[in-house]
Amino acid sequence: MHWNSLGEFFAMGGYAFYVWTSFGLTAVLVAWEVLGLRARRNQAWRDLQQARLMDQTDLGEAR
Amino acid sequence: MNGAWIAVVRRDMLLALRRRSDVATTLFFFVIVASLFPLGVSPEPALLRTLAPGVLWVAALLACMLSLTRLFAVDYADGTLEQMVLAPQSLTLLVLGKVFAHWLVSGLPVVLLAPVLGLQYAMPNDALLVLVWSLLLGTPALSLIGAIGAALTLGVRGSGLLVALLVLPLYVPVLIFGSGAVAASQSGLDAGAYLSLLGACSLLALALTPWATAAALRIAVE
Amino acid sequence: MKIMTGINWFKYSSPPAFYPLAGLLIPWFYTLATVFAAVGLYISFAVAPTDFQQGEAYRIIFVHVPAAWMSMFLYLVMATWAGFGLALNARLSHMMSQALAPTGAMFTLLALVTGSLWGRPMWGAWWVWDARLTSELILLFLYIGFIALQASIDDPRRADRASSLLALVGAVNVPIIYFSVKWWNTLHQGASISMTSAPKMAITMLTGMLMLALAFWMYSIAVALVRVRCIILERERRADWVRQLVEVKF
Amino acid sequence: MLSAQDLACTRGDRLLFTGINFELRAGQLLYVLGENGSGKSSLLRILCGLRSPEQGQVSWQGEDIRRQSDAYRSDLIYIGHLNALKDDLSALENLSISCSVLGQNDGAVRARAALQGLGLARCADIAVRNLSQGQKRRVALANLWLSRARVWILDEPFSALDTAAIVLLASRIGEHLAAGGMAVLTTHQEVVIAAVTVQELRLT
Repeated sequence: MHWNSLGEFFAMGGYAFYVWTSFGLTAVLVAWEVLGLRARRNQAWRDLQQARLMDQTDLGEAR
Repeated sequence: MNGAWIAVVRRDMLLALRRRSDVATTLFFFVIVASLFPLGVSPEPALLRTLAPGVLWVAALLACMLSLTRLFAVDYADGTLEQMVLAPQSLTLLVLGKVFAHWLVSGLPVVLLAPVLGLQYAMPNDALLVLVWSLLLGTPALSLIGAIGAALTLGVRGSGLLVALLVLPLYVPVLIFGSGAVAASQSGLDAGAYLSLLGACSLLALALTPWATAAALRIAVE
Repeated sequence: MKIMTGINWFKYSSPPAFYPLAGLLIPWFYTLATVFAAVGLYISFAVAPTDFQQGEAYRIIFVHVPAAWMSMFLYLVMATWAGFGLALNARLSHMMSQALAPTGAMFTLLALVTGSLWGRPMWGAWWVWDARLTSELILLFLYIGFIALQASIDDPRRADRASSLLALVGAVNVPIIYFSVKWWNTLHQGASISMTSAPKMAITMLTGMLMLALAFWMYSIAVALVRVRCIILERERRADWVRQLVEVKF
Repeated sequence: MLSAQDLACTRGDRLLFTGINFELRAGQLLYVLGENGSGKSSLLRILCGLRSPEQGQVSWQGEDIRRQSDAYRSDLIYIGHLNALKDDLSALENLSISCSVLGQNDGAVRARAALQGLGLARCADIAVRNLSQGQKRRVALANLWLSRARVWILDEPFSALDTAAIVLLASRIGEHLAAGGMAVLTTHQEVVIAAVTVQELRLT
C-alpha cells in the first residue's frame, strides 16, 4: 500500500475529481439500474395482482 | 423471372413521374442544406473548399434518407406490399427493384446535381469529378441500407425520425469513404483507395441488405 | 368475445421453465459480481503503482476499459440471442436480447464518460476524436436505435422480430464501422492524440482490469436475468402459470 | 388439397382462436363465419402464409406452406380488405403491372377484357383515384378474372359491391369451383354460390 494517509488517498495525486467522478458514476449507474429494476419488478407484480382481482370480479359476475 | 423485377421498377418510375413533387423535394432539400453552410460559416472560398466534401456528402446522405420513408409506406398502406410478399417471385428480387427505383428517383438526381453545388463551393474540377464518382458509388449503398430501416419502421408511429436513428449509424462508413475520397483528391492525393472501398461497401450492401429488407417486410406485413 | 379463462392456456415451453431457474441464478451472479469488483478495486487502488507519466489519473482505465469491452461484448451477445430468436422463432431469446440492451447502452455511456474524464487531465480536452471513443459513440447510437425501435412497435411479436433483425444488421456493420473510423482517424490526425498511448500493460494493471471486467460481466448477467423475468411477467400476463405465481405470492 | 392442422392465433396477448382443423379439396368452398374481431381476417392471412400461426400448420398438397416458398404462392390469390391499387395509375395499368409482377406477361390484353366483363370498360384508362369505392373494389376483384391460381382466399369480397356485381362475382366463383379450384371466403351477406360442397367454419 503506497497511500500513507487517507487524505492522500482521496486527493488521488491531484486528480481526485476525475478519478472519483469516474468510479462514482459507475456506482451511481449500477445502483440506478438495480433499483430501477426492483421498481419495475414490483410494478409488474402489482399489475398482475390487479389483473387477478379484476378477473375474480368478472368470474363473480359471470357465475 | 426478371419480368416481375422490371414491372416493379416500371411501376415505381411511372408513379414517380406522375408525382414529380417527390423527386423535387429530395433535390430542393439537397440544395438548401448545401447552401445553408456558406451562410452559417463564411463565404470565403478557401474555407468553403475544405468544408465542401463533408457538407455535400452529409447533405446528399440526408436527402437520400428523407425519401426512405416513402419507399414502402405507400405500398404498405394500399395493400400492394401484401401482394408483393405473396408473389411467386422471390421478395428479395422485388425489393431490389423497389430500391433501384428509389435510387433512380433520389440517388441519381443528387449525383447529377452535386457538381453544380460543388462549383458553389469553389471546388477544383478534378475534385468535382471525384465527387460525382464517389456519390455514384456511394448512393446505392445508402438506398440499400436505408431500405432496411424503412422496412423495419413500416406503419410505426414516428417512423420518419426512427428511420434516421436506425440508419445513420450504418451510414458512417459510406460517409467516411465518400467524403474522404473528395478530400483526398482536393489535397492532391489519389482517391483510388477510397473509391474502391466505397464500391466495396455498395457491393456488400447489394449482396446482404435485400435479404434483410425482405425479412423486415415479412415481419411488418404480418 | 368472452375471455377463455378456464382452459389451460397452451403450453409456453420455455418461459415457465426459465423463470424459476433465472430466479435461482440471480443471487449467485450478484455475489460473484461483488467479489470480483472488490478484488478488482483493491488491485486498482492498492496494488497498482503510481504511473510516472500520468500520476494517479490513469486509474480511470480500471473502469473505462472494462466498460468498453462490455459494451462491445454485450452487443454481440445481444445479436446472438437475436439470431437464435429469429432462427428458432423463440420468444424467450428475443426477450433475452431486449433484456441486455439497456445494460449494454449503460456500459457504452460509461465508457464514453470515463474516456472523456480520462482525456481531460491527460490531453486537456473533454472530447478526443480518438478512433475507439468515436466508435463507442456510434455503438451508443446503435443501442439507442435498438431500444427505440423495440419500444415504438406496439405488437410485442413484431417488436421482437424487428428489433432482433436490427441487432443482426447492426452486428454485421459494427466491424465495418470500427474499421472505417480507425481509417478515418489515422488519416486525419495521425496518432498524435490517441487513447492507445495508455501506459504499457503491467501485469497488475491487466489483472485489475480483468477482475473488473469479470465483475461487470457477472453483473450484466444478473441484471439481464432480473430484467428478462420482468419482461416475462409483463408479457405473459394471461398465461396460466403466471396466475399460479400470483396466487402463491398474494 | 389445402389443409389446416390445429391452428391457433393470438393478437397481442389475447387468444383469438385455437384448434382449427379443416381440409379443402378441389371444387370445395369454405365459409369462415364469426363476429367482427373474432379473427376471421387473421385466419385468412395465416392460410395464405402472410402471418405465421402461434401453433399448428397450414399445408398445401400435404406439405407445410412455410417450407415450399413459391410453389404454393403461384397457386394462390389473396384479396384482402385493401384493394392493392395505386391511385395515380389507371385501372388498366394497375392490373397489367400486377399481372407481370405475378409473372404472367400477357396482362394488358386480358386486363381490358376483364374490365369490360365487369362493366368498367369506359373507366379503364382514368386514374383509379377518380373511381368510386364500388368501382375500385371491382377493379381489385378483376384480378380473379385474370388469375390462374387454384386457391382463392377472399376477405369479404362482396362488401361495397352492388347487386349486379355480387351476382357477377358469385358466378365467377362458381365457375372457378366447377373448374376444380378452391375458395375460402368470409362474408356478411348471404350469397348463393353453386359449389360441390360448402364447408362452414365458425370462429367463436
